[in-house]
Amino acid sequence: MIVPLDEGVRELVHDGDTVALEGFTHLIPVAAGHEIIRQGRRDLTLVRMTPDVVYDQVIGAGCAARLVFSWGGNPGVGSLHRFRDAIQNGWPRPLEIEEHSHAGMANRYVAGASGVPFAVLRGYAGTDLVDQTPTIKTVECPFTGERLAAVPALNPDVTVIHAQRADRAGNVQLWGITGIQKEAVLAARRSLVTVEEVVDRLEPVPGQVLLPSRVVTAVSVVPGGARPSYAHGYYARDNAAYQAWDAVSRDRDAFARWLADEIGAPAPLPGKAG
Amino acid sequence: MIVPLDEGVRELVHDGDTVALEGFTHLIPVAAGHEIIRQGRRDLTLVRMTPDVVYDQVIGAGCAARLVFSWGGNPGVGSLHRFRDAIQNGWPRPLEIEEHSHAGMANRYVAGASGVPFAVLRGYAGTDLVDQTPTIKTVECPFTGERLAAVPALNPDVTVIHAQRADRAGNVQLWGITGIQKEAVLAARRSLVTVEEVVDRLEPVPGQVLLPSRVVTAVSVVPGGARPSYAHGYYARDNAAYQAWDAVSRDRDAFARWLADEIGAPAPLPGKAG
Amino acid sequence: MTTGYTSDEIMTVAAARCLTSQTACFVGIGLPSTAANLAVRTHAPGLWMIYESGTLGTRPDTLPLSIGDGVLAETADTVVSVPEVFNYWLQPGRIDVGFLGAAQIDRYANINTTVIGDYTDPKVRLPGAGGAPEIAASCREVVVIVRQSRRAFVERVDFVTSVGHGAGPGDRERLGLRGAGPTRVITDLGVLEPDPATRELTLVQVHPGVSAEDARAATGWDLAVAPDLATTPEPTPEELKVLRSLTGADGV
Amino acid sequence: MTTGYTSDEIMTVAAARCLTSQTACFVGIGLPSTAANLAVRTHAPGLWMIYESGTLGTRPDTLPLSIGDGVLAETADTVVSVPEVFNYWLQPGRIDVGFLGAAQIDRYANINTTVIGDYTDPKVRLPGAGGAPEIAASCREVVVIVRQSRRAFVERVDFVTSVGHGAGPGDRERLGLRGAGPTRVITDLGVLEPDPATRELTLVQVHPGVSAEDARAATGWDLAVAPDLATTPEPTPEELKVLRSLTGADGV
Repeated sequence: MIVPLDEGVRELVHDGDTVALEGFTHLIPVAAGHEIIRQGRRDLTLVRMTPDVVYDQVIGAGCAARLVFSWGGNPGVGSLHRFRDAIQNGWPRPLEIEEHSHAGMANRYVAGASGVPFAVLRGYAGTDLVDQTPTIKTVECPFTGERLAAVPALNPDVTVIHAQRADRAGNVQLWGITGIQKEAVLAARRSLVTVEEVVDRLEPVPGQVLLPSRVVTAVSVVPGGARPSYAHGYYARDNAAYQAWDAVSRDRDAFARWLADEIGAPAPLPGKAG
Repeated sequence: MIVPLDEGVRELVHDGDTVALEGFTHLIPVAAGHEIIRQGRRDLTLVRMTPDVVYDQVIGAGCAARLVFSWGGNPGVGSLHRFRDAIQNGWPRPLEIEEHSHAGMANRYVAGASGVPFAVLRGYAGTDLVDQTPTIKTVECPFTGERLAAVPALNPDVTVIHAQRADRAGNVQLWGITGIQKEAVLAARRSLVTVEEVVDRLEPVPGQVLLPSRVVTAVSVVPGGARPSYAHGYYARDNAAYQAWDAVSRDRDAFARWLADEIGAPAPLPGKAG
Repeated sequence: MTTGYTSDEIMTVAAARCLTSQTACFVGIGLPSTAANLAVRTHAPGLWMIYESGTLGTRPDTLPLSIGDGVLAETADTVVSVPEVFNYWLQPGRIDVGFLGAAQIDRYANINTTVIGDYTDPKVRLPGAGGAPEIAASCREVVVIVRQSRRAFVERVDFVTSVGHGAGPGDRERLGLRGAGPTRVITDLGVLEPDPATRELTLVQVHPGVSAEDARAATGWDLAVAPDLATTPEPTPEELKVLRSLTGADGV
Repeated sequence: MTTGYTSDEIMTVAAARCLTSQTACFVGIGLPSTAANLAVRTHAPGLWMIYESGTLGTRPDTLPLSIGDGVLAETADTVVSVPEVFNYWLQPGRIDVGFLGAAQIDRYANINTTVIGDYTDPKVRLPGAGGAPEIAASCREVVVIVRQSRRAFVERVDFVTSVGHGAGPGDRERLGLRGAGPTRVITDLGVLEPDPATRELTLVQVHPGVSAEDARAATGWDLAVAPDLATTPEPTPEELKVLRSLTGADGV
């Protein structure tokens, strides 16, 4: 249940998997993303509502073949340049995208967590997303005849999240902005949770989400594992690091140096297609 | 915002309204139900997942023309005899019913709270409810072709709940088993919340549901307003009262005496049809 | 302590023995709740109990009277909303065992808790479905606890509230029901299981002192009896002691 | 304190003035967040701010850099999940004003935040939709804040991420969009509003020192100008003081 991070990633994240590393600004599983790069995973389908710096890094390292998402940016700073380079120039490899809105992605996770094949929402009508994304369809209300948007359930092979605490049985507790993490874990076939600490007893906290151990495949203790994002009650967001990423990510060579220095990973091999 | 209970019921609950008094064993708005009887409301469509003793009383008093529900009983004791008398004998007036399962009712409230006309679930397949309840239909998944159950949104004219606390601005806080109350309030056009107490500041409590004042039409301070059910942190469930109700409710005369003694309401006039 | 026991007691003990540690169990109020609480205090300390009020992983220190007693919330791993317990926990098939009662049950373990007689002109109006239809549909398997009598064990239920094995083999699959359905029916006389081929409920076990004929006499159809009919092991003193402390029958 | 101000400052002040107390406002990060936080500290103390991270009724004491900074959770009336903020709050039309930015905006206030150039072979790939399509669909009205230039104000957006007024009158109704759509576009030059009849964005107000011709020159279509063109009242010293304390431009 409680395993070192490298073992957790090795056991649970496989080449070709659909992988969701979720976190809505808060509690982003950055250390786990770096371990995925370090282990050289390939052909991943990455899923996330808000792919940000860590996905920029995983994409830039050439681990991903596809991205399913609704907003890809460096929050509060600007664009993701490795993501851009992959989409605009196919570097280091082409990145296929499946693009939704937040409301659509949130409902896709809800459907996945609920064991139904699709979700219904008021969304997308009139937007050009409808033409580009085959996973946006419509469904008719059998009572009123209204037409609403339908999106298919998301069921990742593995969801990775970061949380404040777990107990020794593997029950996981997170609080603050809890985003979509509960649904992302419940929707997944497997789950890996990095935590700030393991405690004997999870004292209840206002606003907590508790994930019972039976929906958690493995827990890894990684203090600071969400940096440069933050862990409510543990450490603050390192806004300067997000701003600093902009310069690194704009330049392929600077990114290669970052990979070598920070991750100990080789520079990505360009041109390796899906 | 904060009004006496009699004023709250007078302003917000009208003859002919669709009214949900929700509570899942815990925090049942019993005092508000009694006030509805006292004010002699008529032709109500009552909605509740678990109509129990207070709905037995409202139905027995002749206030209701219809009941939308999924389980009508005296929890831990047995049947509801006023409910039975209405359905089996039309006394004091016929009671039309629209019957679902818990999963269906819960999803109907969720759809109502979400502003969509229907909800999708795996449910009802093969049951005889499908033949008796026109608000159970099927819908086809536009991605997989699977057929799932569809149920229409519930949007009561008014939802009434009981909660532990409100602040002076009308923000409402409840905790413990919170059931379907959030969705029932969000689904309703108006809402009335009876509370144990009003406080200056709502200190966060683990497991709390907070209903912002903008979705609460009125708050009434009614300490003990959930008795004989319970208010977590305030008082325990009066199991003996539930057991005692069985004898009162079995007999029309005993019930009429209860109405006179406990509510100050006249005996119901039999035979008054919908 | 007496070594005698009532027929309800051995029924509850037999039901408790169906549950194993680590199992996630969706618990109905009444006999199912008593049996589950007995199991967790005897051979299945890791049993993970869910009540439809949203209490996940609860371990009440006293037997709750209702599905939503305060003690269930106080001792739960977490309390979730009612939509969440049905949509996020029951519907996706996360629950191993659903524990149901019944007013009527038929040859194929279909369950009626809605109405005796005609739906629109009922002889006896019962509480209705509650969570049962989806518990019966979605749990990996279902255990039913019900006292055996010709009134309750009928050829055909007056109303199918919760689907057991429909009209026989292949029906659950045809309806898209993903769990295995009722795998055991525990009564005050013995234990019935669906025949693997016909899905018809078959007497496979009787409680001590009960004969197959007793069970057949209390059944409204021509009850099949397994050739290797077993006898329920006697309740142990420990089981009876714990059960009576739960129900208050120990006078404490 | 200086009485001068930048064009971004008057844009933010003009945007803040669109918000009234008691309004529920769905706030995007960046300029919308700055404007909403200015409003709540000046003329609209009862403004109820929602960020899509799930923080309802938040009152951050410093300007958040991201949509989910810790200060948003710490000062919120309550924090809900992301599905809940979209399904229970935005979708049913509970939000009065949605505050959006744009990379491109067209004559009918349709908004592009997805891509410049062709979707499958983009010139510039932008972050994408986020919450914007449903904010634009479901809020009672939408206010857009965007710096005015020919690059941003285009005849036709390269990609419709969020629908404004479609191709003109009746389009929102035809699409089933329930909010009124963009009612004001606040720029660093002035304020545009859709013409009541044609739905075409029309210059109704310029900031002090800006001419209608300046605005027309910064617009990629033949911009209509209201006959009774107003001028934005100067930012008050109080507005500028609060704004600069928020953005750190006061050097404190």
